[in-house]
Formats: sequence, structure tokens, C-alpha cells
Amino acid sequence: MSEISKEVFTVMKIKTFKYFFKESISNIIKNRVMSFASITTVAAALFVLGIFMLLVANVNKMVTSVEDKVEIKAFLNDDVTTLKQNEIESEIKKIPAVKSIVFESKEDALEKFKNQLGENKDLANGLDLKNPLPASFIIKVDKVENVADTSNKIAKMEGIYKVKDGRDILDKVIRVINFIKASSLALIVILGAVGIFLISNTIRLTVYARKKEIGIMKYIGATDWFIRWPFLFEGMFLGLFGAIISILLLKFGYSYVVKVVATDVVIFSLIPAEYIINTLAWQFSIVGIVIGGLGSLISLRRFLVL
Amino acid sequence: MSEISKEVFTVMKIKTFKYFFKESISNIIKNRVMSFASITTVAAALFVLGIFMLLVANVNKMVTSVEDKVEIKAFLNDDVTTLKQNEIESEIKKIPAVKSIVFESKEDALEKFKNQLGENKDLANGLDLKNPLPASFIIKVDKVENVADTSNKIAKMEGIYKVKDGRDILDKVIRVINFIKASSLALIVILGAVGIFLISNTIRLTVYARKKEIGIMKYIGATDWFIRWPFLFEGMFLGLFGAIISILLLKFGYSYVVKVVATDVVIFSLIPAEYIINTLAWQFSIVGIVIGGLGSLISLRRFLVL
Amino acid sequence: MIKFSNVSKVYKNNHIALSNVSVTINRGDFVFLVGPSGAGKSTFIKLLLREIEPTSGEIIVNNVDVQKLTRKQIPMYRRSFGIVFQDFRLLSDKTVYENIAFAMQIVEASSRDIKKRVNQMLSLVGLSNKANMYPHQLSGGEQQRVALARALANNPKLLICDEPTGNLDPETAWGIMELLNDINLSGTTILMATHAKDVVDKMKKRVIAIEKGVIVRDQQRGVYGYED
Amino acid sequence: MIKFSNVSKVYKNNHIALSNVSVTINRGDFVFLVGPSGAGKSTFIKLLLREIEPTSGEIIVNNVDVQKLTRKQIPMYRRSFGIVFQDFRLLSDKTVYENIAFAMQIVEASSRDIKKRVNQMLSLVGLSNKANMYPHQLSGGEQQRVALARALANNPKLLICDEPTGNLDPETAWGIMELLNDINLSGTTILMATHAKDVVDKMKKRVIAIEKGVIVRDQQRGVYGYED
Ligand SMILES: Nc1ncnc2c1ncn2[C@@H]1O[C@H](COP(=O)(O)OP(=O)(O)OP(=O)(O)O)[C@@H](O)[C@H]1O
Ligand SMILES: Nc1ncnc2c1ncn2[C@@H]1O[C@H](COP(=O)(O)OP(=O)(O)OP(=O)(O)O)[C@@H](O)[C@H]1O
Ligand SMILES: [Mg+2]
Ligand SMILES: [Mg+2]
Repeated sequence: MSEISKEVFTVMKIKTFKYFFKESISNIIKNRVMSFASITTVAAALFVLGIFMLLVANVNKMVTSVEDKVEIKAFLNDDVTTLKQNEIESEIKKIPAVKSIVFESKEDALEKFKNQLGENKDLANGLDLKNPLPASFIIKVDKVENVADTSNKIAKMEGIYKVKDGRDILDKVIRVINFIKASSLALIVILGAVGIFLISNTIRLTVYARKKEIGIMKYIGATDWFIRWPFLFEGMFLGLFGAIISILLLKFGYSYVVKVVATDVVIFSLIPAEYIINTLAWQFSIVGIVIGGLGSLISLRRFLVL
Repeated sequence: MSEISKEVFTVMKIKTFKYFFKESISNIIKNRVMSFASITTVAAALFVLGIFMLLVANVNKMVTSVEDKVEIKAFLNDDVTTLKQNEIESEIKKIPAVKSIVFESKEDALEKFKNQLGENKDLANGLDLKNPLPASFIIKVDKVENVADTSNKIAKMEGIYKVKDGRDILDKVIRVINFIKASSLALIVILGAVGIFLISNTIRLTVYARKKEIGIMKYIGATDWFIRWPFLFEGMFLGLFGAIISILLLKFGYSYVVKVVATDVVIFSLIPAEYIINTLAWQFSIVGIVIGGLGSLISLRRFLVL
Repeated sequence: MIKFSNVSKVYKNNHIALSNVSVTINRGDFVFLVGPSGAGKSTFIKLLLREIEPTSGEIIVNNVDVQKLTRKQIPMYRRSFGIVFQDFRLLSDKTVYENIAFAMQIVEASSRDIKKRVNQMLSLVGLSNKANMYPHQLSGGEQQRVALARALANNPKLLICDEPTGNLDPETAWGIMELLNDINLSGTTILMATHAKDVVDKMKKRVIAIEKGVIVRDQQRGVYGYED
Repeated sequence: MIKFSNVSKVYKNNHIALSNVSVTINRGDFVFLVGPSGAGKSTFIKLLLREIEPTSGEIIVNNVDVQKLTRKQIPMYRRSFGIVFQDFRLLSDKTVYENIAFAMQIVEASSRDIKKRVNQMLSLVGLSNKANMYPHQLSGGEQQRVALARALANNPKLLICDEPTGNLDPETAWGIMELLNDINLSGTTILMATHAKDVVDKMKKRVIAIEKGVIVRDQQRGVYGYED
């Protein structure tokens, strides 16, 4: 790098730099067919990648909301006093993994039970007099992985009658969640790789089609960097234009989907369009510019070794 | 078409056909860089499309299994005789949308209720003597859309005390299911279109790079079809090779995922690898051949108008 | 055989390459087309091939109005003559042998004929030992001779050559000219754009001189005549 | 200035294009390189440019061993002379003006110098009115003159021309030769591969004749000498 930059920056004048810039723009225009192919390839690849990323982001959001619902229920002995109850509560709060704790009195529990019975509510009428349901703490934990540990600790506390943490289904849930997360990541990586591959394929072809011109330049004494710069800029522009197109498509497409979901499906709430698109806009522009530029340079290499 | 085929088939000899065939293979080999780019582009595009199709197929399978769980519960009056009960059952069976019907006696219902109570089972002990729970029919319907209609019909029948069809959440479920199905379809269509576009982009570039050669052939008197055939075959081969690669990648990739899911995640059962891959193999080969061939022909068009 | 009537060609940039050219070339003629650089010789030939179309005027070849050819008829028309292009136009991804064979494949000649004829052509232009080379592996003059061999492969009744000896040494050029003379004597009409003063002067054939798009001289048994 | 010592070039297909060539060309010389088609003239020139590398032997130019140049030094080396290629090698997506300007842009000449010099070159080869044309819009001879103008743009101390008049009519060719002669007299060394017998015979310069890769004659004030 140091060697390269020395060569480049000591030799290059601003005038020449301007020339490279103009040259790259003029090449894009003159090679319309190929420029169009490259730009649309970048746009298409990033568009698909973007769809996937939005999909994955939303799935992850839902998964997180499922994770959020996992809770530990710690039932209290009927003889626990209010004082003792506060003691237990502060003891539970001391456990680092605990995120929130809510008290549910015996009355709350009965009410809940009645609601669960729904239309058969009347069945519980007799219970009002001598409420057999225990009071409890409902505890949320930061990560599903910490549930087992936390509930074990709570179970050992004095005054706790029993702990329910749905550990049997929890294991399955954790596995499913981890699977979904891992496969999302794998898909993004695969798609990203495929996208980069497709883009550099196209850029390679556009460079390849000009191998004769590149040879001529070399033969009349152009340095490698003199030939490279316009191609570098060209690749960066192509990548940037493609990225911009993909971002616009994603923006309008996703905003539309968000609207449809909000009015017709209601149940999910999707991540808002603005937030994601703004993040993607930067990422994609940078990805486009970098892949375009690098793609050009790498494709050039084989033609410069002459 | 008739005009074309006349021109083609009256003029072309088998020898010439063989020549086209050999010519296309030799072009693929001679233009290695471009052939590689095209084949891998086809492979990459179909690979991503395939991932999506497998994903969608599995999601649809899960959605269908959710749909399968939707049921109507029709409670019977306590005074319904066994005879009357059989009458009602056969009447319900007559409704075309009904897929299955299961009877749940008063005793079954109590047992279920106790199970629902779980650890608080003892609460229901008093009920054994005078069971207040009604007998019911549990009915499954062919399509979620038919639930409302069917439950209305059943509600009107004599001896039916009440019908529960979870219509309130059903509406939401139907909306979510329809949304998932529609967006899967939209994604497949978008991805398919993007894939075709990318492939034809690359093929266009490989043709474009040979525009000079095409011109020369024209100037020394080659007919359009004489020029087209090798390109057509070439495009078809490139498409086919790409499709084969994508199928192999999908086959190994998906088999691996199925294995991982079967051993680690357990809860889902994925569609078996063989079944899908066998279907995809045909579809993708045909798609590859058709897009490759058509892509070549369409790209050629502009260079033949001379 | 060839008849230009008041043919003009104005290129898109308004350059008048040919203006009001009328000329007739008869079956069996051997015609030199001479004139300074940029006079319009190649334009004349491109019009004949229908590589480009005239701005006005009529071109009749073998009683056919070239402008009235349909897209489908053009290949047949082009096959009716052999052409040596000024820039050779060899197929770069085919060998010398394949380049010549290609001209015969498009008319669906039999494999045996192709093999025999291509080898014959190669020895005629002295390139038998270069049969399996690609164009970029040949010297300038060798490429030019391949272009000539291809033009002759189908035994055309009309041979059009645009500067076919520009890259050849005088000796080789003379060999080629003798070959063309023989072909002409056996009945083939030849139209040849050239700058080779020696050749034109010695051959004593018909000379059509163009200058700035206008025919300034048309002489039987003429000479090059541009010496200053 | 240029010194070939026992240079041989065998191409990949075992064709011996040059065999044991030793020759010295001095500063200020005007040398014609002649020989039949395929003799090895262009190979000689390509070796000089380091477009290809010799199989054996040593090439010294301006006291530099051409084979020992690093990848980075090659562009500088190539800029030290002007070259007219046999196949022109114009940049097809640049206009005539831009093609000539390009040769100056790579040496980072100032815009003013470029503008002045390019226009001067264009009028020198008689193509001022074609400045904005693309190569495919030019006649063969016009393209050849653009190639020459480009080679001269940087006022090279050594000018190498491979068949620079093959597509030019005798009159234009003479104009070019006079131009080259003037340039030579002002101190530029000129090496020119050519088939133009007239020109060689009249100019009475040094003639190096190659045949089948071997130098068969090296004559001060020589003639073409291949007439049969
Ligand atoms: N496509 C084109 N667009 C614009 N001008 C053109 C085009 N083709 C040729 N010309 C111009 O038309 C004129 C005649 O060109 P033509 O190729 O016929 O010349 P020529 O007689 O063959 O010359 P040469 O001997 O140099 O080959 C030239 O001045 C050329 O610049
Ligand atoms: N890349 C190559 N591979 C194999 N053989 C080659 C290659 N380049 C040139 N040759 C052969 O080397 C010989 C010399 O070629 P060269 O181009 O030097 O000839 P030349 O003297 O310039 O001829 P001309 O006057 O026709 O241009 C020719 O027979 C040619 O076929
Ligand atoms: Mg011409
Ligand atoms: Mg040569």
C-alpha cells in the first residue's frame, strides 16, 4: 500500500485526477449497454439482499418478542407475610439475569383463573370464599438461556412454595430460536456472497470487453495506475448508482408492505420503513461503491500483466 | 413462427446442425471467461431462487399445519339422546366443507378440563358428582375461509346448545396466513424476475462482446439463423450447466439443513430433501435452458439488424 | 453486372463521401478503383455490399436493385461475391483454416469439398503451414492473404478487394496479382480498390479514379496517374 | 541507441520468427526494415517495445537492457519513443482528437500544450477536419495518419513505424515521408518497417533486409531490392 500510494500521489496532479473522473463518466456513457447491465445487476443483487435483510430483521423482531414472553412464575407459601414477601422480592432482584419482577396476589390469580375459564367462569364461583390459589412473583429474565439457572436459585429461597418455568418447552423454543437466527445469518451471508459474486462477474465482463483498449493504452506507455483510475471510478459509480436504485426500490416496496400490513394484517407490527431504510441506504451505498471499485481493479489485474 | 421454421428446417442439413452444435461447444470453451461468468450467474441466481422456494415451501407447510388446527366446537344440550346425537352427527357430516367430526362426551370434557387445570387439578374434584360440562362435537373444516359459514349452519341445528369457532382470532389468523402466502408468492415472482434479468444481462454481455464477430459473419453472407443457432445452443448449454450446478448446491445444502433440523431442532419437520429437489431439478433445468437460449436470441437481435 | 446510377452517400456527420456517381462494370471486367486517401473507394465498396445504404441513387447488381433486397435476401446476395476487406475482418476466435472454411460452411458445402478447397486456397496464398494459427498469431501480410483466400473459397463470379496488397511486399503482391489475373481470365469479374501504383500501371486494366467522392477518370487500360 | 545482440524469437508454436539477429542503430539514423511478408519485421519491432520477450539474446536501448526493465519502468520506457502500429491500435471509443491527446495525457502534459500540439499534429497529417470523428468513421488511410500523429505528439527522440504508408496513396505517402525526413533531420532516430519499394528506393537511407528471421543485408543508402 505504501508503495502504491507513493507512486500514485507523488505523480498525480489534480488536473490528471479530474481527467480520470471525466474519463470514467464518459466511459459509462459510451459503454451504455455494459453500464446498464452492471448498474442493474448491482441494483438487483442488492435489492434481493435488502428484501432478505428486511425479512430477517422482522423475523428477528418477532422472535425477540416471543423470547420476551418467557417468564418464571414463583409461587409463595400461603403463610408468607408482606414483610417476608418484600424481602424475597429484593432478593430475586439481586440476581443479575432478572430483568423485571411483578407480584401477583391471590386475588389476581383467581381473577386470572376465571378469565382463563372463559365461558365456563361460573365453575370457579365457589372458590371466592376460600381462595386456594397461591400468590406469586412473575419474573422476566434477560436471556432465555438464563431461565434455568435463575429459577433454580429462586426455588431454593425460603417462603417459595414452587417455581414454574416451562423448562420442558423452553428447551425446544431456544432451539427453534437459535435455528432461526443461525439460518437467517447463514442466508444473509450466502446472499451477500452471491450478490458480490454476481456484481463482480458483471464488472469483470465489462472490463473484459475492453481488454483490447487496455492493451493499446499499455503499449503506448500508460502506467498501470493511469489505466486503473478511470476503471476504479467507473466501478465505484456503477456500484453507487446500482445501490441507489436498489435503495429506492426497497424504500417504496417496503413502505408499501408496511402500509398493507398495518391496515390488513394488524397482528404483526413491522419495523418502521424509515429506520431500516436509512440504515440500509448507507450500508448499501458503501457496499456498492466498494464492490464496484474492487471488482474493477481485480478484473483489470489480468489485463495489466503485459 | 411458421415462417421461421420453414426457413430453418427446409434449409438446414443434419451436417450443418452438427456444425452448430460443435460450434457452440467450442465457443463456450474459447470464451472461457465469459462462459464461466454466465454459468455461475445462472447457478447463483437459481441457487438463491431455490433457497427461497424451499423456504417458502416449508413455511407453507407450517402454515397449513396451523390451518389444520382450526376447529369448530358444537356443544350439545344436556337432554340430547344418543339417537338424536347420531342424527346431528350425520346432519353435520352432510355439510360439504366438513372434513372430520369427533364426538366428545361429558366425561371426556371433564377429563380435558382437569388436564387444563394442571397442577390445580384438585379444584375440579367436586365436579365429578354433578358434571356441569356439556358434550360436544369437534369439527374440522377443509378451508379456514369456510369456518364462519359452517358454524352458522351448525348453530341453527336442533339440540345444539352453542357453537364456539374462535371466530375472533380466526379472522386474524386468516389474514396472517393470507399475508404470508401472498408475500411468499410475491417474493418468488420478484426473485424469479430478478434471476431471469440477471441471467439475461450476463448473456447479453457475452453476446455483446462478440458483436464484431457477428458483424463479420453477416458481411460475408451468413444468414441470421446460421449465426443464431450456435448462440442459441450456447445459451442453452450455459443455462443448463448453471442449473445443474445450482441443483447440486441446493441438494447438498438442503439435505444438510434437513439433517441438522432433524437432530437439533426437532420441532419442525421439514419437507424431505429428495422430493423437492427432484421437482426442482426438472424445473430449474428447463428454466436454465429456456432463459439461456432466449437470452442469447434476444441479445443477438440488435446485432443482426444490419 | 454492376451499375451505379447517380449514387450519393452522405454520412451522418454530413460528410459527402460519394456524390452523384454513375458507373457500369461489365461481366468479366478487371477494374482498379484508385484515388487519394478518403476519396470514397471503400464507401463505394460498402455500398455494393449493402453494408451501408446510399443517400440517393440506384445500385443494380446482376439485374437486382440492391436497395430493394429484403433482410432475408441480403445474405444470399452477399454470398454471390467474394470480398477482401481493407481491415481484413477475420474471425479472431477461429483458426486460419476455420476462417476460410466458414465462408463455405455458410453455403452448406459438403465437408469433403470444404477440406479440399480450403487446403487448395491455403497453398494458393502460400499459408499451408499456418492453417492452425489464429489471426493474432499471423503477420500483417499473412492476415491479408487469409482474407483473400476466404474471398476466393466459394469461387465467386464477382471478387471485390479493398486494398488487398497494402501489407504485402512487392514480390508477394505480384504473386497475388497474377493469381487475380488468372481468375479474371477464367471469367470472374474483379473490382479492386488500391494504392499500388506499380501494380496498376503494369497491369494495364480499366482504372476508375475517384477524388473527393467524384469519378474524375474512367479509363480502359489505364494507369494510376497520381504521381506528382 | 538500439543494439540487438544475437536476438532470437521462437513463438509458442515453435515458429522461429527471428534467429540470431545482431544489429546496431545509432542516434539520428533513418533505417528501413524490409523483407517479405512474415519475415519478422513486426517481431523485431515488438521486441523493441517489449510487447514480447526474446527467446535469447540481449536488446539494449539507450544503454538500458530492455529485458531487465521492471514492470514499473516499462511505461516510462515505452514513452521514450513514438510508435505507429501496423494495425493502427487506435482507441475505438475516443475521437481522433482524444486519441492523439491521450498520448500526451499519459505523460501529464498541460491542457494548453495538449490542445496546441494536437491541433498542430492534425494539420500536419491533413486531418484537422476529422478531429471529432471516431476511428470507425475514418477511411483506412485516415486511421493510419491518426496513428502517425499520435506517435509524433510527444516529439519522441525515437520513432518506430510498422508499415505506416500501407493504406496511403502514393501522393499522401510521399507527403508523410517528407515529414518523416524533416523530423529525422531535426535529430529523431527513425526505424520504419515497410513494403513501399518506391519510397525506399528514392529515399536512399539505410536498409536492413530480413528474410525468414535472418538479416540478409544491411546497407547504407540502400534500395528495397526484392524485385524479381
Ligand atoms: N461512418 C462514417 N461516418 C462519417 N464519415 C465517414 C464514415 N465512413 C467514412 N467516412 C468518411 O468518408 C470519406 C471516404 O471514406 P472511404 O473509406 O470511402 O475512403 P477511401 O477512399 O476508402 O480511403 P482510403 O484509401 O484511405 O481507405 C472519408 O473522408 C471518411 O472520413
Ligand atoms: N504470436 C505469434 N505466434 C506464432 N507465430 C507468430 C506470432 N506472431 C507472429 N508469428 C509468426 O512469425 C512470423 C513473423 O511475423 P512478423 O509479424 O514479424 O512478420 P512481418 O515481417 O511483420 O510480416 P508482414 O510484412 O506480413 O507484416 C510470421 O510467420 C508469423 O506467422
Ligand atoms: Mg478505404
Ligand atoms: Mg508486420
